[in-house]
Amino acid sequence: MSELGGLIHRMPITYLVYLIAIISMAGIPPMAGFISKWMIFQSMVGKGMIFVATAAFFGSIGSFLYVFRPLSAVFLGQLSTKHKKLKEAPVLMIIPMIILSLATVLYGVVPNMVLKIFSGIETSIGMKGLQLAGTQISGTNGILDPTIIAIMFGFGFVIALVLFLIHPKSRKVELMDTYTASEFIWTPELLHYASNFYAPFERLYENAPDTEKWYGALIKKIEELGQFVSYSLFSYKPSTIIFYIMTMLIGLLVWGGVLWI
Amino acid sequence: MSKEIKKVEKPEKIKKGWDGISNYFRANSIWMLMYCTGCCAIELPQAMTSRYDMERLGMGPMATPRQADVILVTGYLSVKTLRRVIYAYEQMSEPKYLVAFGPCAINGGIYYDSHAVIKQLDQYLPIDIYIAGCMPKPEAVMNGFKDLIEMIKSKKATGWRKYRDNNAWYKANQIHALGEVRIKDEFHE
Amino acid sequence: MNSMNNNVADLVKDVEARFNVLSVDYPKDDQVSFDFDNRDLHSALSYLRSAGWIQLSILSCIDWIDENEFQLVYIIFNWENPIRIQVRTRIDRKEAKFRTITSIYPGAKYYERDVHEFFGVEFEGNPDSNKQLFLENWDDMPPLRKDFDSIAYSDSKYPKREYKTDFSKKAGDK
Amino acid sequence: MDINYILTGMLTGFGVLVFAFVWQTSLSGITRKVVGRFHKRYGPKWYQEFRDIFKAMSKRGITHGWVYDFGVMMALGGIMATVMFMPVVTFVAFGQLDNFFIYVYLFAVGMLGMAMSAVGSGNPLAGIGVMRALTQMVGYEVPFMVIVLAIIFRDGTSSLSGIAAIQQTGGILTWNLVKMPIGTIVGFICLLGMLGKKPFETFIAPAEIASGPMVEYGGKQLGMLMIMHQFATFIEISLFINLFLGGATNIVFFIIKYMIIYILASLISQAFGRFKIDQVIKYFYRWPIVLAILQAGLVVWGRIG
Repeated sequence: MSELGGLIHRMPITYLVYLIAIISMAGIPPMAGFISKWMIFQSMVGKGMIFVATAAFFGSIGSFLYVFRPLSAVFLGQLSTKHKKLKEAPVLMIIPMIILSLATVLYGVVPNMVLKIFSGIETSIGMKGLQLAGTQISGTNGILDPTIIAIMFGFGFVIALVLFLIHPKSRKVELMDTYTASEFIWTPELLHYASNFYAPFERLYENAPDTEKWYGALIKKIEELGQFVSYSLFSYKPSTIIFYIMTMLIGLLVWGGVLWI
Repeated sequence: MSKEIKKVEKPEKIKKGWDGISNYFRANSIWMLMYCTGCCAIELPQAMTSRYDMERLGMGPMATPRQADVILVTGYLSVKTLRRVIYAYEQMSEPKYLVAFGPCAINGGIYYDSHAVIKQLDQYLPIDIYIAGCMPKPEAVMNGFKDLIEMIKSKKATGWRKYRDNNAWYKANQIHALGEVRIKDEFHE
Repeated sequence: MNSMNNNVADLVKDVEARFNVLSVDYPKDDQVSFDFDNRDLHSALSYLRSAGWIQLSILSCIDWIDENEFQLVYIIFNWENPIRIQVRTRIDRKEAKFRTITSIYPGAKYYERDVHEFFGVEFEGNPDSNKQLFLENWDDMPPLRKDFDSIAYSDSKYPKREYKTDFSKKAGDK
Repeated sequence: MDINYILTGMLTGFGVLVFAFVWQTSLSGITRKVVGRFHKRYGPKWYQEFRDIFKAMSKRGITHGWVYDFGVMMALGGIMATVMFMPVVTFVAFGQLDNFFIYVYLFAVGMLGMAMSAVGSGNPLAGIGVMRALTQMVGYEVPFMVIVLAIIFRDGTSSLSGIAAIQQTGGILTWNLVKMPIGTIVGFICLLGMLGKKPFETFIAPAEIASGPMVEYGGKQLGMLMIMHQFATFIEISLFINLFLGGATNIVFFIIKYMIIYILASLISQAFGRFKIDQVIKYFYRWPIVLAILQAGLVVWGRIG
C-alpha cells in the first residue's frame, strides 16, 4: 500500500465511490451504515450492556481509523511519477460501483423504504416490528430522522459553498509545491506518508506477548500431524485403498444396524 | 544587473471597495512567519513577550508560509538562505509583506566583502519596510510593525504587487546572483 | 597541574623517540603541536591513535601564500588524557595533493571534502573528496585561498545600487 | 415530515449557528486576553479573533486540487449541521430528534472532511497531524461515550434537550455534576481532549509538525477551518453543559456556564506542556476508561446517581 499514492488525480470516480463506502462503513450520518449503527447503539444503550458498548464504541471509531488509512495512503498524498499514466477503471466496472454507492446514499437518506420490508418480515414471524413513522425511526430511547439530518447536512454544505465562492479565487498549485521547511525536495515518494501509518498504536502494544509466533508454532504442529497421518495411512497401493473402503462400508452398515439384525 | 528588463515603477490602480474593508482586517491581524534567517531574530522573543507584547497589535507567529502574512528577513542573508527565503516568500498567500531588519539587507552590512552574503535584498525580493539598527532593539521592532500597519491601512504596502508585476526583473536578478534558485544536488534529490 | 606538565613532557619524549619531529610547540597549556614531514605523518597519526587519541577533532588548512605552501593541521583529542595534539605538515601549494587518512580516522572523509572545497587540496584515496559540500553552485576558485579577491567577487555577483543622495552631508544643508 | 416543520427547524438552526459563531469567537478573544494577563501582558482586543478570521477569508490562498477544497466545504458543512441541531436554552431546531449519536457522528463527518482535504494537500506533515488527531479521537471518544451510555440508560432518552430537561427538574441537586461526579470528571478530561487544548495538542503541534493538518491552508480555506474550529468548540462545550450541568433555563445561565467551562479549560491548558502522542493514548486508556466503566457500572447495576 505504501508504494501507491495520490491516485485521486488519476482515478477520481473510484475515489468518490471509496469515500462513500468508508463513510458508510464507519457509520457516519448521511450514509446507510449510520442507520444500522444507530439502531444497534440504541438497543445496546437501552439495555445498559456496558462492556459490549465499550467494545462497540471502540470498534466504531476504530473502523473509522482503519478505513481512513487506505484512503490517505492509496488515494491522497503524493502521486509518484511511475503512476502518472494510470487511467480510470474501465466503464464496465464503474457502473456497478456507482449504482451501489448511490444505493448506500439512498438508503442512508431514506432508510424506511427498506426498513418497511424488514419490519414486515419481523411482524410476520411474530417479533415486534420496527416503529417507523414516515421518515422517522424510533428506537428504544430516541427518534432518528435521517432525511432531516441529510437535509441539514446539505444546508450546511450549501452555506460553506457560498462562503467558498464569494471569497477571492485561490491560486492552483501543483502537488509537489508544499511546505517542506523551504527545502527543495524533488521525488514525490519522499513526501508521501503511508508506511506504518498508526505507529503510536503499534508502539502501544509492542511489548505485549507476541501471539503471532505462538500461532505459527501451532500451525506447524498441525502440518506435521497431517504429514504423519498421510504417511502412515495413505500408501498409494490399490490394495490398501480397497481395504479402507471395505472397512468404512462395513462400519457404516454396522452403525446403520443393517448387518447384525 | 539585467538592463533589458525594465522595472515597472508605478503599480496598476488598486481596486476600491472590498479592498478598503479587508485592508482594515489585514492591518489589524498580521501573522508573522516563524523563519528567523539571521542574527536580528533574537530580538523577536522580546517583542512577543510581556514587556512589548506583539499580540496587542494583532501579530502572532505562524508555522507555515501558507498561513503567514509577513516574512521577516532578520539580519544578513547568505546565498543559501536567500534561496530558501525566496522559496518561502513564493509559498506565502497574497497579500504578503516583507520586513528587513538592520543594515545587512540594505548594503550587506558588516559582511559587505564576503563571498557568501548578498549585499542588497531589494534586488531579489520587494521589501515593504526597513527597520534600522544592527540588531534593532524591541522598541524599534515594534515601531517598525506599527509603521507596517499604517502602510497596510493606507494601501502603500504593495511589495507583493511589485513582485508579481516585475517578476521577470526579480527572477533575472536572482538567477544572476544565485545561479539557480532551486538546487538539485546530492543532498536534495 | 604539575601532573599535566610531566605528562606532556614524557608524551613529547615518547613521540620524539619514535619519529623525527621537525618542531614541537605549546600553543596552550593543555595543547602540544608536532610538525612532521609529509611522509611519516600517517604513521605518527596511527601511533597516536593507538596511544589513546581516538577522536579527530578537526582538520584545517592554512594558506602560507608567500612560502607557497599549504599547512594541514590535524587536531586529535583523547578522552582519558586531557591533552590535545595538533599534528601539522606542510604540502606544496601548486599541485596540492595529499594521501587521505580515512583509513586511520574514518570521520576525516567530510573534513577532507571541506578542505578541498575551500582550499583546493586533493586527497587521493578519498573517493568523493572533489565533490561539492557546502557552497552551492560555486563557479570560482576555492574562496578561502589568500589569492581569492572576495570583494571583487562580491561586487560582481551581488549587484548594489549606488545611492544618489550623499548621506554624509547634514540633513539641513542641501 | 412536512415542509414548514423543516423550514422552521432550519431557521432556528441558522439562528443557533449565528449565535454560536458570534459568542464563541468573542469568548475565545476574551480568553486570549485572560491568557495574556496570565503572562503579565495585555493580550489582544476581545474582537481579535473576528479580525483574524475575516483577514484569513480576505486573502488569496492556494489550492491543491478539488479534493482540497471539497474537503474543507464538507468539513464546515458537517460541523455547521451539527451546530444547527444543538439545543441552546429553548431554541431547539428539531424537538426530540436531537439525538446524542447525531452529534458524535455528524461531528465525525467534519473530522473526515478536514482529514481528507489535509492529506489531499500532499504534505506529509498534514498526514502525520491527521493520524495523531484520529488516534487521539479514539482515546477520548470511548470514555465519553461510556459515560453518556450511563446517562441515557438512567434517563431513558437519548435526546439532548430531554436529558437537559430532566436535570432541570430539581435545581442544582439534579445536575449530573452532583449525581455522577466521577462521570463529570471523566467528561471534562475528554472535553480537554476534544478541544485540543494544550496537554492534548499533539495534532496541531506548531513546533514539531508545523501545525499539523493546517499546514497547507492559507487564505479562505484557513478562514473556513478557523470558523469550523470555533463551531467545533461550541459543540463540545455546549454538549458538556447539556449533559453534565443541566442545560440552561435562560440565556444568561448558559453564557455563564459556558464561560466558566471554556476559561477553566484554557487556564488548565496554560499550566501544561504538550503530551507526546504515545502519552496521550496511554493516558486516555488508563484512568478515564476505568473511571468511566466504574461510573457506568454504578449507574446501570448499582442504580446509584
